[in-house]
Amino acid sequence: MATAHGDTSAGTPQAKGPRRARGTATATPSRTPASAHDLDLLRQMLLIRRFEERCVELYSAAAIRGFVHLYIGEEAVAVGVHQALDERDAVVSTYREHGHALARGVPPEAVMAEMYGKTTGCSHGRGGSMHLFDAARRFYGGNAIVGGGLPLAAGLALADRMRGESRVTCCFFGDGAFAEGEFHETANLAALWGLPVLFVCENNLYAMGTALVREHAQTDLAMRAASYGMAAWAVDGMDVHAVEKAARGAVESVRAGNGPHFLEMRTYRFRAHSMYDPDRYRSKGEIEEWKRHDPVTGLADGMRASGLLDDAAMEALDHAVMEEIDRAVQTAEGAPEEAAEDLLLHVTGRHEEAPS
Amino acid sequence: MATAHGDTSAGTPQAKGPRRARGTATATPSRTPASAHDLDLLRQMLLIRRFEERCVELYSAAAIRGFVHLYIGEEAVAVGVHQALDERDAVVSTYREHGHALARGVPPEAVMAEMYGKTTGCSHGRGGSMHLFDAARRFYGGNAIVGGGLPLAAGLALADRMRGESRVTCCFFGDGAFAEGEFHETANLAALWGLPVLFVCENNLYAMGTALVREHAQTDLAMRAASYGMAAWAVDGMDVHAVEKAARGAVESVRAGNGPHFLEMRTYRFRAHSMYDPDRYRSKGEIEEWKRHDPVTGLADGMRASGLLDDAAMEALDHAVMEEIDRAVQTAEGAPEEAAEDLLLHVTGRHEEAPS
Amino acid sequence: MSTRTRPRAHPDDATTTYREALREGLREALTSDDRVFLMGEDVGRYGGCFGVSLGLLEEFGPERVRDTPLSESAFVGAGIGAALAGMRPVVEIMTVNFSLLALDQILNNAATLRHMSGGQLGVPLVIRMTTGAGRQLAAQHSHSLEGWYAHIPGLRVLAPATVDDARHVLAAALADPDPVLLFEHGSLYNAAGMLDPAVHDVDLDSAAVRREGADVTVVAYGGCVSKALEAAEALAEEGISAEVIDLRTLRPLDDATVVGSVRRTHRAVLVDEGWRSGSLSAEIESRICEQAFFDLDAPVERVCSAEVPIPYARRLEEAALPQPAGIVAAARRVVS
Amino acid sequence: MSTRTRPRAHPDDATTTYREALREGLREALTSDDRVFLMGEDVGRYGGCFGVSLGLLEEFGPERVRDTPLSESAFVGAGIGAALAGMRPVVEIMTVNFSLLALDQILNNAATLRHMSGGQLGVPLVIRMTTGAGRQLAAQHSHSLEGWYAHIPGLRVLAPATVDDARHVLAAALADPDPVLLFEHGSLYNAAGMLDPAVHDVDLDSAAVRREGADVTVVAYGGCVSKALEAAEALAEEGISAEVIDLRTLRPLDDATVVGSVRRTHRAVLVDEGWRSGSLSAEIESRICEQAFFDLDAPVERVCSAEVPIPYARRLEEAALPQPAGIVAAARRVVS
Ligand SMILES: Cc1ncc(C[n+]2csc(CCOP(=O)(O)OP(=O)(O)O)c2C)c(N)n1
Ligand SMILES: Cc1ncc(C[n+]2csc(CCOP(=O)(O)OP(=O)(O)O)c2C)c(N)n1
Ligand SMILES: [Mg+2]
Ligand SMILES: [Mg+2]
Repeated sequence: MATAHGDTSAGTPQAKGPRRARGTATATPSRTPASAHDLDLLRQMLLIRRFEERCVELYSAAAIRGFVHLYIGEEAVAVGVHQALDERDAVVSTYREHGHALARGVPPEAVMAEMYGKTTGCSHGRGGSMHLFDAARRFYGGNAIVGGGLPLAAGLALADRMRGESRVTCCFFGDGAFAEGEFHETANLAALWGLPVLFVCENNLYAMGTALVREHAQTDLAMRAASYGMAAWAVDGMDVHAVEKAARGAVESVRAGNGPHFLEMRTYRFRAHSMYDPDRYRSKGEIEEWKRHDPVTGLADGMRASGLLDDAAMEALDHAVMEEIDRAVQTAEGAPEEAAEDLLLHVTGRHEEAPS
Repeated sequence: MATAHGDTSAGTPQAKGPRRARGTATATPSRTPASAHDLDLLRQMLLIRRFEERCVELYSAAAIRGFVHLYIGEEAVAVGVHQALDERDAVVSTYREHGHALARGVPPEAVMAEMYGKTTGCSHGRGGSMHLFDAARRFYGGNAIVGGGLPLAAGLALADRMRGESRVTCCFFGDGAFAEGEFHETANLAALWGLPVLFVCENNLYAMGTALVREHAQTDLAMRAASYGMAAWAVDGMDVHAVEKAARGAVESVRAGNGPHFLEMRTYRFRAHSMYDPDRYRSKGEIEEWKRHDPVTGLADGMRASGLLDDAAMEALDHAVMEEIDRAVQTAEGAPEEAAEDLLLHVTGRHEEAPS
Repeated sequence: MSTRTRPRAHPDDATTTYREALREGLREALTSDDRVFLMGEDVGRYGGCFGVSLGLLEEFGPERVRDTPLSESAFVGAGIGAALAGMRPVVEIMTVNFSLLALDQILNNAATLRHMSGGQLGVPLVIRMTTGAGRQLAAQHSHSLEGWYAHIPGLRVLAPATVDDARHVLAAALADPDPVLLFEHGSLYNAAGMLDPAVHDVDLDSAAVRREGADVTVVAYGGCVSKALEAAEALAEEGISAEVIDLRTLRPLDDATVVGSVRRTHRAVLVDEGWRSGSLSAEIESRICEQAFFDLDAPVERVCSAEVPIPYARRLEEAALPQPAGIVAAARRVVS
Repeated sequence: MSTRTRPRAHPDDATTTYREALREGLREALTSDDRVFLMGEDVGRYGGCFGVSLGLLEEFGPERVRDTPLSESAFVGAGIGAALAGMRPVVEIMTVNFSLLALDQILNNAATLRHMSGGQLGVPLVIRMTTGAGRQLAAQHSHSLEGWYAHIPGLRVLAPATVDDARHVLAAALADPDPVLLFEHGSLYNAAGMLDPAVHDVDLDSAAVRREGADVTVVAYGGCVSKALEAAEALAEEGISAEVIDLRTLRPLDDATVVGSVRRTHRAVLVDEGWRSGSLSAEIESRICEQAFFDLDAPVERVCSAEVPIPYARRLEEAALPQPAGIVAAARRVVS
């Protein structure tokens, strides 16, 4: 699968279990998800899916602007990983972050209003799609510089280590970010100092239009992360149960003081890199093939098969989710814009005024 | 040895042969050095040693200035590696570069005059100790930003690859540089594109005052380099024959089109990091222990044992080397300084004048 | 995005976009000099993050149109190395925002190797990047750092603002034996104009007077030139005759043209998308005040970006950036 | 190097060096606030590349005095993250020359997170670095890039030039809820002076008048302040009374003090070790010309570094940098 995942000409996804690569972590506990839990996972993934679909419409209508990067296809990663995190933990994200924010519990209203550039947005309209923040939920954004969030995560974790807090900082980043020097510096620092960081590499096989094999001389990212002396696995990122299980194991071990862990989430984005991208660099066939492993329908089908879900329940769920998103759009549309006179707010904290 | 080399508290050097780490290169040919060759190796190492010792005196006398980093203890690396390189190849170096420059054949006069800041210096006095250049010998300097030379090496090699030249670019850098993101970006690029680069990591166990174990979570640098998918060995950098052998094998393979190779030269600097460094961070005992593996005396002792060298020959060699250095100092002292009016030369090539 | 699907300017099409003009320049360079190659993130299969190099991979192949990994420091440095070895690399950094990751290579190697080596080495490298704000891309994607680069001895810094300049600037840049930085303002890619068939090259040494005038000199560059022209139009209706100068070359600065104009108009307004404090406009103002001190009838006015990370919300972003109305107001102040 | 072997100022010793003053500031901060820690390359076992933190590892232990790997981007970014989490990190970047490798973190995270998050986050981080030339360290180790950092909204940029400022600046910087950059000029570490027992803090908002005068205002900062004072001394002998202002805070600029002085003297000479084009001095000149236009009797003069990578050879380096003689000559020109 490493090869299939790496070789885009033969980009056929296959189911795969978590693979332990040169890691040293303790075994991850296997849990049988209860039906309520599965329903919740499904609801969360569906919320992200529908939210992103609505973004497509709103972007086309020019209601939201800037660069918008959708998470469709990768929902299992954000939702699965967040099962293992709790309130005290911190999350550092990327520009492809709607899913991370929603899974973290940032209200859809706040995310949507942010993209509308409204004061009720989770960054007061100053950040937009790429810069969602929620300090109360320890959601540290939103970084549009590829790799730029990684050192922050090490620092958040360092603070926890120095204060003896048993908190975990989870940092999401892409396969492209893995090529930036900043990843390597941060991986070394975190491993050297034993910092409580969970590195979640969302390997969706592409960095914009550049396929993994043209980005990396050696495409087995988990193996390479392990060369820093940290525990590292590859995980089927299209299977929310596999993600949850791997994340629980890793988070438990990080929290227990075993230093940073690295999870390579093998996933795929179904949509273009951003709303701006004409998506010419990969074949329709490859995308269709991956869609057969859609994490949302995958979970739903599994639940149906075990009798945990039927058409009516699915419809009700979808309906509820759509209503939530409708409400988010409505409140965002109705919310006030920040006044131009307030432009210089939040530049410094000392005087809350512009420097001379 | 990996551990002994990595663990500075037990920094006891041991003889060790080249170790193949996850590499794919063809076997290196074993050559029995002729006595003339050994004498030449000894002469070159001695030249560097005496040159550096003279630098200590000249620095104390304030005849040479700036930051000066000595190569004493590491002579076998520069001299051994250069046996495998020829005229067409290129060399990219660091600030600890006197040894590289001399081994490359840059005349001692030109190096010395450079440190005197004279027009006859190999950089016309504009570079100083950290910025030796010799375009004719394809010696591309001299870089005082740790890791800063690595991407240049990839670019020089890229040019060769695009033009179908079977030339090798050899890049020296330290164990500290291996921690900088720039190394990782360059290693990936070179491996991905199969560039003819020979990475020579001079692992002298310290980056300034920071010991290897406090610099790297995983101290087996050759193994880590191999994780980029390039051939990588560790070599006893105190043994000029081992260095030469490893370098010949690697250069041959690079030249044959097998992509970049990485050699971790396990060595030690006998002097402080720079003339400015009070050298408080390591024990005298550790230094003394390593001095028992002095590459110069090591080779000389071996030659004596095989009857290739006696006291008279050694004295004659030393005398010749000292004379060469005396001449270099004399000509440097007598050489002219660049006029202050010429300050703005060499800023741009288009007009050879200052921008407005 | 219709322009992105049209890989070359149609000969029967009267106008050319800035994007197409840049592409034609690249195509010409790749065709006429086999030392030239293009390298950067997504310049190949994707066609360039803003579509400038669309079709060039197919035309020139992957050796000469090279997609690089995300590693700004390594591939810019590799461009420097290849230039040292006699190639003529054109390196694209997607945007100026990411160029910071390569700034050490640009400052400490590209700009410095000639001098440090006592004139032995040269780095004939061209680096292209998109710059500027105005598209609601928020704080990390809206920088305008041309002024920083214009501070560095050893570099030439160009900011083509017209279709003609975009078309011909690359050939001029490649003829330079030293590193040249090309700043392409993101708002210009879709700007269309007629290519002047009489223009075959760009004079790298001179600023261009884009509109003549007698009452006030308005100096701008890159994405602000059109704003300055728009303001001049409005001022003309009020009877104020503004001369608009497009700096075009940010280093070395053609202060002779600027100062010469101010000597005639006695007044100057400087437009700069950089944050006001420490912007390039401060250097221009200083040169005017040093060289035309006794000719000035009023303090120079600067219209710059507000000193705030550029916010996402449209209204805030607009308020943060120089706008024609602000230029008009400043011009009114200096002539009053 | 005798100062390097003396870990603390002796109470019976009349003078303190700049290095010792900085160290005392660090010791005080580490003692009084357990959120404070020091991190950077070789700050611990080596004692700091210029000996500033010598002895602090032994005193405060490796958790609070942290040697980092060579990885400027990672450890500066880690400082930002720790500050976000409520710590008060003091990050040392050995020299400004290496800070370019962390510039993305400083600009796009440290300076920007407060604004991008709509005021939710703050980054109370202090970054110290050595700056400047004058010790024959050649092109890559002689930068003076304070002006670049002073361009960035969201940062405070300080350049202590005296032993008193060095002693007290850190406490003031740590009290700031935003990132503060401290530039320590390499030529100052061995400078010795009496600590003024009456001084207990540094006023971050004000420039300091280091010498009063009536004929010309000389503005300098960091390593150039002593050169300006030396020039003022020489000018006094010629009967020219120079007022010397030490900017001290480079962002935000205290232009009120500068402009107020120029309104009295009607003349200004600006000293800046940055390359002339685009240096901080251009911003200061612009503000003077904008705010005191009708008070100026002569064009402002700038004494800056020549536009050349700083060469190694002593004579060339001296010619490249601002020197007292050049300041004197400029002052003579403006008063003539
Ligand atoms: C330093 C930097 N370089 C380039 C870009 C432009 N860019 C934005 S996203 C992206 C691809 C990143 O790929 P990956 O890390 O795999 O994340 P994905 O988008 O696939 O989730 C690029 C090149 C950037 N934002 N930052
Ligand atoms: C980017 C950068 N950071 C820091 C420094 C300061 N510095 C100079 S040499 C050095 C240690 C480098 O160690 P290593 O790479 O092992 O080489 P060695 O000196 O041991 O040969 C440091 C930290 C620098 N020159 N460049
Ligand atoms: Mg990706
Ligand atoms: Mg070392």
